[in-house]
Amino acid sequence: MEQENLVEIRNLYLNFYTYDGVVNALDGVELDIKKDEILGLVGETGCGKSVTSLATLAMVISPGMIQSGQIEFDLGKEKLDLLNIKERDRLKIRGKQVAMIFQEPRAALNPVYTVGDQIAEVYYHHRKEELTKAAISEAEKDVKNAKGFKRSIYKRELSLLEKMLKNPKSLTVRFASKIPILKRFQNRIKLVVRKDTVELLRLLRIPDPQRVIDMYPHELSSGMAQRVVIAIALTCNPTLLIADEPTTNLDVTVQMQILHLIKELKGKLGSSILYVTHDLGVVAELCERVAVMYAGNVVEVADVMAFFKNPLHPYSQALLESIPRPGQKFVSIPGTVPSLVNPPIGCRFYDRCRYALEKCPKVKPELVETEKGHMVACHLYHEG
Amino acid sequence: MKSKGRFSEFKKGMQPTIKELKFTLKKIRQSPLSLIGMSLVSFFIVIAVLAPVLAPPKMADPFLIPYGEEYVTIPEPPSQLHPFGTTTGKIDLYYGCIWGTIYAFRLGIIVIAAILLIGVTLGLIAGYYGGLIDEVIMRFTDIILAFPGLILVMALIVALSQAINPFTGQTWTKIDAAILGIMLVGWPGYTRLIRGEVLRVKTEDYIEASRASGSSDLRIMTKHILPNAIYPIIIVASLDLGTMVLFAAALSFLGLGAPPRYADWGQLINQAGNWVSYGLQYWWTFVFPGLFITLFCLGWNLLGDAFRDILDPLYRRK
Amino acid sequence: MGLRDYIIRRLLMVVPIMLGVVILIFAVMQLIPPESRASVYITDPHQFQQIDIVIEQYGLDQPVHIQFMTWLNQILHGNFGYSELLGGEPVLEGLIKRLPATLEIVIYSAPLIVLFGIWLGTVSAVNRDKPPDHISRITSILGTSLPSFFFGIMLISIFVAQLKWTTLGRVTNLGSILVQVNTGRFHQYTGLFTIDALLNGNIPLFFDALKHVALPVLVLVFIQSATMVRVTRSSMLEALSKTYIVAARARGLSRKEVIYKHARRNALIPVVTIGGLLVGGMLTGLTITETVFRFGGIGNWAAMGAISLEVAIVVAYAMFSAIIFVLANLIVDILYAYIDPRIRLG
Amino acid sequence: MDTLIEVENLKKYYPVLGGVLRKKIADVRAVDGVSFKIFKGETFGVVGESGCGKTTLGKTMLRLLKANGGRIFFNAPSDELIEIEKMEYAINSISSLDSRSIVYSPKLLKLLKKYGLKYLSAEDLTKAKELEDAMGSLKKLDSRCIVNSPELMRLLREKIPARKRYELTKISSSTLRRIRRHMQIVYQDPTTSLNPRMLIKDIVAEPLVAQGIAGGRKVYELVIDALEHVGLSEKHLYRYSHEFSGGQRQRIAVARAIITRPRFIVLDEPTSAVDVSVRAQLLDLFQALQKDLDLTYMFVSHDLSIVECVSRRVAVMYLGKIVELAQTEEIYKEPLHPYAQALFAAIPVPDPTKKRERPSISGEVPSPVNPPSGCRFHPRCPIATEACKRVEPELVDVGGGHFVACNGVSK
Repeated sequence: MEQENLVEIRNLYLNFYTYDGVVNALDGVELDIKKDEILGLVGETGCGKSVTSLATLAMVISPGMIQSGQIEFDLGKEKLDLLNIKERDRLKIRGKQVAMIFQEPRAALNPVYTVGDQIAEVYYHHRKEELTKAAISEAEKDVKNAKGFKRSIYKRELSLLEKMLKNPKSLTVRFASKIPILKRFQNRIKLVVRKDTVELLRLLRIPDPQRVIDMYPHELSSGMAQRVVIAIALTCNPTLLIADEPTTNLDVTVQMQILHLIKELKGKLGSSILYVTHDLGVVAELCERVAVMYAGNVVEVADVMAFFKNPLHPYSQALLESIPRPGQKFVSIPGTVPSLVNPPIGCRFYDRCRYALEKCPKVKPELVETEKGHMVACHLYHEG
Repeated sequence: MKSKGRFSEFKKGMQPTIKELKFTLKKIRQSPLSLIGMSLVSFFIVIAVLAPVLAPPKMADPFLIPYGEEYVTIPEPPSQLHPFGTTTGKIDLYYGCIWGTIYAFRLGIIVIAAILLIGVTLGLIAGYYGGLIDEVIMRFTDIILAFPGLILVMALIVALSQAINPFTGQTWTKIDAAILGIMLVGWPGYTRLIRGEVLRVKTEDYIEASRASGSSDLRIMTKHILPNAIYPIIIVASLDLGTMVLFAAALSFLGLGAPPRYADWGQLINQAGNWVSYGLQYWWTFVFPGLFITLFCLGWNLLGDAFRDILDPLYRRK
Repeated sequence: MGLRDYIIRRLLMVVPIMLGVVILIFAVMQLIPPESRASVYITDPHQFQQIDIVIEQYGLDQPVHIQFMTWLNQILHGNFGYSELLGGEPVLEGLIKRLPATLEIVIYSAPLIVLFGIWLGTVSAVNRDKPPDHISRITSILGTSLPSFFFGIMLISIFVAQLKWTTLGRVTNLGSILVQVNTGRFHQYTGLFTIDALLNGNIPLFFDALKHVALPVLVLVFIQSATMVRVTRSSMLEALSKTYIVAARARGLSRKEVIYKHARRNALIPVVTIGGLLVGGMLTGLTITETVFRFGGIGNWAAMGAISLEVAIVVAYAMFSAIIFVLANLIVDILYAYIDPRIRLG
Repeated sequence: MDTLIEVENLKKYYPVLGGVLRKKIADVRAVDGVSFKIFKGETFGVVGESGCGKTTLGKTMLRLLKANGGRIFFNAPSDELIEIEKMEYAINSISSLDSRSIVYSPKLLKLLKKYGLKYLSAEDLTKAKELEDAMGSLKKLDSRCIVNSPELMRLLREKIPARKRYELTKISSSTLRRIRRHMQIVYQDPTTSLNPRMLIKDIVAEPLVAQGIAGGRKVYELVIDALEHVGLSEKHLYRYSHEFSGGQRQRIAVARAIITRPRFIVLDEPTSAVDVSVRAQLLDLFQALQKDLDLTYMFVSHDLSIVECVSRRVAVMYLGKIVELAQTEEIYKEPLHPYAQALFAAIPVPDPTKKRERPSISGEVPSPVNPPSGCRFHPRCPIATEACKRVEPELVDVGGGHFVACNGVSK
């Protein structure tokens, strides 16, 4: 069964402008993320996997800059090239359609806001209308049930909420939300958010969510913090979840818990996941397809089964061989990763490759499909 | 033969240092602000070196500004004879500004050297050994730092100028008292700074690795901690070289530093105070010495700022 | 629990520091011969003619520890000595009398320094290595390099002497106001002319006082906000490089929200710590600025006292500024612990 | 089997300060009563999750941290043995000597006399005496050179005590500094374990210089020798550590560790900071060095699959305690302690065909400040009983050197 592509990254070039020179961090990256799959993105430190994952959101950390390329995102109704739209429109996609979780969960949470504040922020940002509607229906109920003075208060709150729904930037609303007593009409929204947040935390198996919601990030263990980061990512039921090494700094038993959780949530929410990692064990455990990166290039894309059984690219082969196995000799990849300031013109793996051909240092291999669903960028498999 | 071998080894050993130095100079060249700072400081160094030529001293103490035979109260505007004009008492501003440069360097270097010596030693000891020694040293710095620096120095000057200086056998001159006072209020800041650095460096693995290698405390302190903790202090010292001169000038301006007719920029501005009420009519009396102080401090501040960026190892390694 | 312990601990630390301050001042006083330091004990101008009696009365020829206890007793009872040359009044009285003038400068310059410093620092960090950053860095470096007395003199020669916009001192015609005060037509509620003028409904006087205070405030703000700019900039840059900023952007927050909601709140926590430094800088700056503008506040008074070697004034001023400084640092530390949840709850 | 190190009931607590006066209010029990032996020539693996005390254990064993209780015995080579090895090294490095040459060494003479070896004839001794007089003017000659007779050395080796047992928890700091050369440590992250402001030549030479083992030209030779052992060379001497890649930096750290020819090295997560492709190179290096230099390792790591490949025996730690200790194959195939079971089951296997639904234990490691009563694992343990909350299980041998600390298993 062939699934449609959710994201198509084409020819993505990205440079970092450092004091030592221009680093070609991404050199024509090609990557598809299908709907409803877990794609593992594997590679060593500095291969560009984290940069790629951020770039999928059209984001770069300074001093980086996207040079060229396309990031086509299928929104169902329409396809958007994230690099070709206004920043304002991108803001609507980030966090709502695509969410991200990070390697260091406690660093990804702002230390001066509580867990609840940080989750609520995303709610307000992307789902204000929905929340207002929910609050209005609550208020309507109250208006019906209450009598006398209370009723008039509820009525005023209701009218303010309705005004807010119609035009959140209107002067009345902005004025009312600053005045201490009038401000209370927003409490309804806050209550709705709090209820939803607690639900969400419960979904992530966070014990005692009513208490956790008022905690600051430094009070959480790293496993718990990672759950909170995932919770923030899931507030808007994103179609794509980008996970940048989310379990690398966690203990194995906690890593197991988080992996289980991700698998389970994926089943529930039906979103795609781009899982960045350097741990082939995690890939085998979790992913359906895998993409291997080396020095700014995607060198191989395959189904997990095919990849572990029959890796095609010499780098993938070496990577799999270098996994230590008891009773066997350790195998390593000779040489080092080339500097990306002045990278080789041809294949970037050339000088470490045991099958290097004559044309390898001269011509850059393209990513070509050799078997169904198995793509590789290596001259060994190309005609001619 | 042997000595040549040793020399080539020394040369090899120096190579990385030279490389780092070249790198530093390259970085300075790349930033316009640090370039300005560098040129300002060089400019003042040249003036200081050439002072005896630019303004030949006429009295036994070259820091005493020569003045005309007849006492003229009204300042004279810049002329051939007095390029920067004169101030009260026919005092030559040009001479004052030039020799003021040497004086500023002398004061800044003496004060900073003394502060560095005391501050770094005590900070290193406090940070490395911790415990009671640390407590005693740090509480003492707390007490001195409980005063705004200028005010404690003012009090000291008032006290010392009525006390006997054991070196001269007379009461302290205000200028000596000022230098002593600036040293006294200056070192605690350095002690605190280096102590913090030592505490940071102390937790690094390479310190423990050195202990695992059997190093003594002294070796760890001098070979590992000090080289890794000193850079922020060097930056602050280069910034402070200007600040300390400014400090002394402020005291002179208040009348608590150099005596009248002394080649000190602050003192010259103090003298100019009488002519300010005439507006810009006697502008040279305060503009020239003021410019000298400002540019001197600006030079060191820009240079220190550049050092701050360049010597930051994180920035370097990128 | 953690915060309460911290506050108690911090409060307890004030005691040894204050004791140390008193001992240090006493030690400095010991450098001075008894005849000169007798003025620190004198309560009545006639005693200046009978210094020997004063020395005997307060035990200035006794062993050091006894002298110290005597002096401690005196200052705890509010006796800081008598000023012979300046004003001819008890020192404590002189200090209190001149405090409003100083406060008048402080209440205008302190908020301006903080606001201006934070604003410029933020602008600088947000536009790193762009023209606004260069301008702000140059401004702050100039602020640290330009001597306040030189800056002040320049302003006086241009605005006071040349353009005659205003005069030195606190108001143009102090005499007429003092007459009004004595005749009860002008109430001195606070001693601050700008505020009192408003309370008395004397609008011209308000503007006049404001004009007089403007130049000293300008000097202080320009010089003192430099540190604020620098610290805000670097702490803002650090905050902006944190992962949670990337995370916030990845959640779809706009640049403005990220900067002002996520980065600035974190960046301002370390900025609080230089509040203490700022108070120290203000005390130093006031001493010089008031002297330049002849503003008649405590800084001006202390500088004049120092020149005329009035030990009592200098001692009282040093004590006063140490107390202010220590208290400021205390408040800053507690505030810092309070606003940073990592300390408050950890 | 030869025991190299013996640890008895070792404890290391860190104080937790608090209250108004910053007094100690509690302890972090990083290592809380641990006993085991490490045999000569083996690699002893220690695994556990963060905060279990494995790194603290390694550092406390080298007395880089002071223990709060318990004892550590270290069987270091005797001073005599060191002396003989030094001489042998000296003799081997003088190629012009043949087996008949006699070179003078007062230290060897002293040893020979002390152990009553009359191997040298009276004639030889006179000759040696003559030489002794002649030596006075030849100061340049190395005084450590000696009769080049392997036979004599062998006999001497038999006579002298080969080892001396030090109680590391008791010895004075000067003795400690003297025997530091026999035990070394390699840290997790070479970027922080190498002084950024020191040249490689000084970093590697530090143990020699700091302990006064060698000086001058000798240091230079030994440094190059050590660098060559780890696959670096003379051309790397005059560089700073930041000029190297992560793998090379770790090699430099290893060179520093082996330069004094130690007997025991603690490898504290030595491969955690490097990439997979480099990891294998380092592991290879460790094994080669172990063979060449007769080393004993304690391999501390959270990466269970690596420990499986390198260690002969493995100890699993949980909250400052060893919960299980056995031969590697045994413990990986059939762990007995419920925590060890959960831990080994949680390793992701790089083989998608072996995807199995494994039970994962709930919760996270509790704080070591107030560890749970009884068995520390009981709040997370699937087979915990009421008794586990009260009774702290002891580490007992369940047969064949397989130790377990579990109330459920030992019964």
